[in-house]
Amino acid sequence: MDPLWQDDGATDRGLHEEALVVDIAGFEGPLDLLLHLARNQRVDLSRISVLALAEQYIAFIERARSIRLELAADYLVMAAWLAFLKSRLLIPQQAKDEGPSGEEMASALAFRLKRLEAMRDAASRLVNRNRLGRDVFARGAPEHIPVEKKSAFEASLYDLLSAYASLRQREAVMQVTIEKRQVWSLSDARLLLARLVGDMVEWTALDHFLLRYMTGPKERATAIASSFAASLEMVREGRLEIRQDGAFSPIYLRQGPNPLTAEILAEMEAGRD
Amino acid sequence: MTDPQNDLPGMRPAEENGGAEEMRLDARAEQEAERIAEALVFASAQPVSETYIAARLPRGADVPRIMARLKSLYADRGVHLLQVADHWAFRTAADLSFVVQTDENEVRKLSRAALEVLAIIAYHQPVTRAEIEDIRGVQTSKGTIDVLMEAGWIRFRGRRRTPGRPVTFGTTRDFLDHFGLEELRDLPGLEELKGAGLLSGRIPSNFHIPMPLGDDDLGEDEDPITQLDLEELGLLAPSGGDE
Amino acid sequence: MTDPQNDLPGMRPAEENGGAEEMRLDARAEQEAERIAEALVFASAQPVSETYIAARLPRGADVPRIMARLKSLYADRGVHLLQVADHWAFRTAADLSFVVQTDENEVRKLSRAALEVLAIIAYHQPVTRAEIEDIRGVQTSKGTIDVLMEAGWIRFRGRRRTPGRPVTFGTTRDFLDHFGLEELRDLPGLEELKGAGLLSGRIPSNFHIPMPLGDDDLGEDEDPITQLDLEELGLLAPSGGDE
Repeated sequence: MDPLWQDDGATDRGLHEEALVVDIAGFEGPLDLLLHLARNQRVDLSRISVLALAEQYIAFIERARSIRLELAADYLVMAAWLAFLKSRLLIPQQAKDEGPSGEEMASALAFRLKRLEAMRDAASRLVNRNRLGRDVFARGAPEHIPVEKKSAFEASLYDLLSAYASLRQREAVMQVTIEKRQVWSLSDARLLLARLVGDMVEWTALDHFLLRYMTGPKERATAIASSFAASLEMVREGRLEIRQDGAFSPIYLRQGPNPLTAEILAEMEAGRD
Repeated sequence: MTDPQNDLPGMRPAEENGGAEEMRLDARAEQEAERIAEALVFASAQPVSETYIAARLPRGADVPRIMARLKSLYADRGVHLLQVADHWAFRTAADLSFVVQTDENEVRKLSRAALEVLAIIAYHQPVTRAEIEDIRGVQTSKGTIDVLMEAGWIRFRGRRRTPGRPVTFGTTRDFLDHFGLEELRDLPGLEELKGAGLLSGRIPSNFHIPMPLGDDDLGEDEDPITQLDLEELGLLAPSGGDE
Repeated sequence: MTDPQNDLPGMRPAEENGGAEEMRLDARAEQEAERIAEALVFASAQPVSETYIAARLPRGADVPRIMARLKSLYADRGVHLLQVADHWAFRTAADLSFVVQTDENEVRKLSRAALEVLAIIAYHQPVTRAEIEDIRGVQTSKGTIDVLMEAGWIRFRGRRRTPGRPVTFGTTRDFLDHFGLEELRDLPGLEELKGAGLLSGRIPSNFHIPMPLGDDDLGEDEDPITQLDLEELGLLAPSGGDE
């Protein structure tokens, strides 16, 4: 059978049961890492312990942080979300807090893992089919090319658009580029978070988890300041609502009247880096 | 260009035999039509469309029927006639790959990411980039999309009628041809995936996982906690009666 | 590579039936050998030698006999198996060459320059040649414009009411058809280009992508182009008759 991945995936991907080597280089993002951890539970994905999974993931991230490994924001946001999920699963829900139940969040996660795994399987079945040029061959000495007489010239929409985009991009790069910020902005985090969680329809106390995973102790003060500003901005846009019951009590967030759609999200992300 | 109808013997329309009934080809003409279709498809390395074939056959030729006949004629041969969407192509029989393969023919190796994106586009099309990223949980690099575009396997399909009108991706006929699929419905496991709700953005209503951690799912290095343990730890009052 | 002989059923050498006589294939094995020869000739870019075929057939296969049989099998078909010296190749039956050899106009790939100019015209229309050059930063050769005109994708739209009254370019209906667009508004804008990964995020805030002006709308400073203009520009021969 043809090796499925060019980089020969699983074997050199850092994680083995015994030695939980902290190396995220081989992983395609947090979901991939989670899926790998879930597979180590050696059970059908619909029977995994989401709680155990969350703990393993968090432990993994903590370890990476302790040896000061640079982790991409995606991994940290996932850690924050899983920590939140864990608290939801362990602490009985309070009546006033109507956020999604731990069970709902867990099954959302399990669904995403299962869906990703299904696509992986589909990809491997696809790539192992009889492929043209490998298993099955076309006429080696074609005598003619059938031309539907639409045009004597060929170009796809993709050719056209990429030609235009790279032309304009060339023109644009002469301008200044903005220096990368030192601190996670909350809007960054919120975007990534929204992508992970989907819509937060109900009041959700997330800041606590976000701050814990998104920042180191040195940056915390600036992170709080900039993230507060960012969240106010989002409230003003109607993307978000904020609630706090008293000084120093948790800050609750939920979707505003003008929520982020997946598409707006994609645009904002595209503009982010 | 000359009208093929006049160049081929036996292809007189049925009217000539009296009657204004629909034209049909007689047996000999049908045989000629078959030869033409065969030659057209055989001559080309790319799949040839039914419209292209039809335009070169005498009027009244039943292209689907002719192609079906040709297909069965070649079913046991070393070369097969395959359908790709509404196109046709001759390809060597898959069971002979070991003899036909040479060292020269190399198939493009796809990166893990590219393969995953390709599968997502194939199974979920039309699909936007945001949706692909939602499924994979990571951003898709421009390079990945480029590789698939350059291979000619994916294309822009259109634009979603939602705010922002995002561009949607889909697969091409070359994709079908490359992976030996007659149509998208032949994608392996498509029906099961659909049935399991795994091709949707939402959690299917029948999707359940046992939550929270079931009592029996203990780690290997873990013993079940007992009533006695709890009492011992002072977490429960010693059970004396019925509460 | 494994020896094909062991992979194919029915290819036991004749010795097994006793006797030290020359190996021969049984009927089924012969049929397999025929399929292999067929596939080999089909997939090869050059005519294939009998030695090449023999090397890939089970020992004992009588190549000349197999090829002769294949040849007669194809004798009435739309494709013939031909022998040239001791090489074999498939060719369209001579009496059908007219179907295959019609419109030999090759499809040409549009050059990078032409693609860029076409894209600028599409997005920035109505646009003059000077403006195109300003965006691309290089002169546009007449050939490039000609190619796009010939493809039928661009047209003269009007004339700018500025000194010299330069001609403005726009795209045609054929352009929309070819690229699968319903209307010019379907051209992806800034956000969609970013969303599709074609523009990276690192672009200045004053960067914008114009919304092309629809077909029938003339720019404010634009006059429609007339027959007279075209003649004056030497683009049309002076009209004498109805033509």
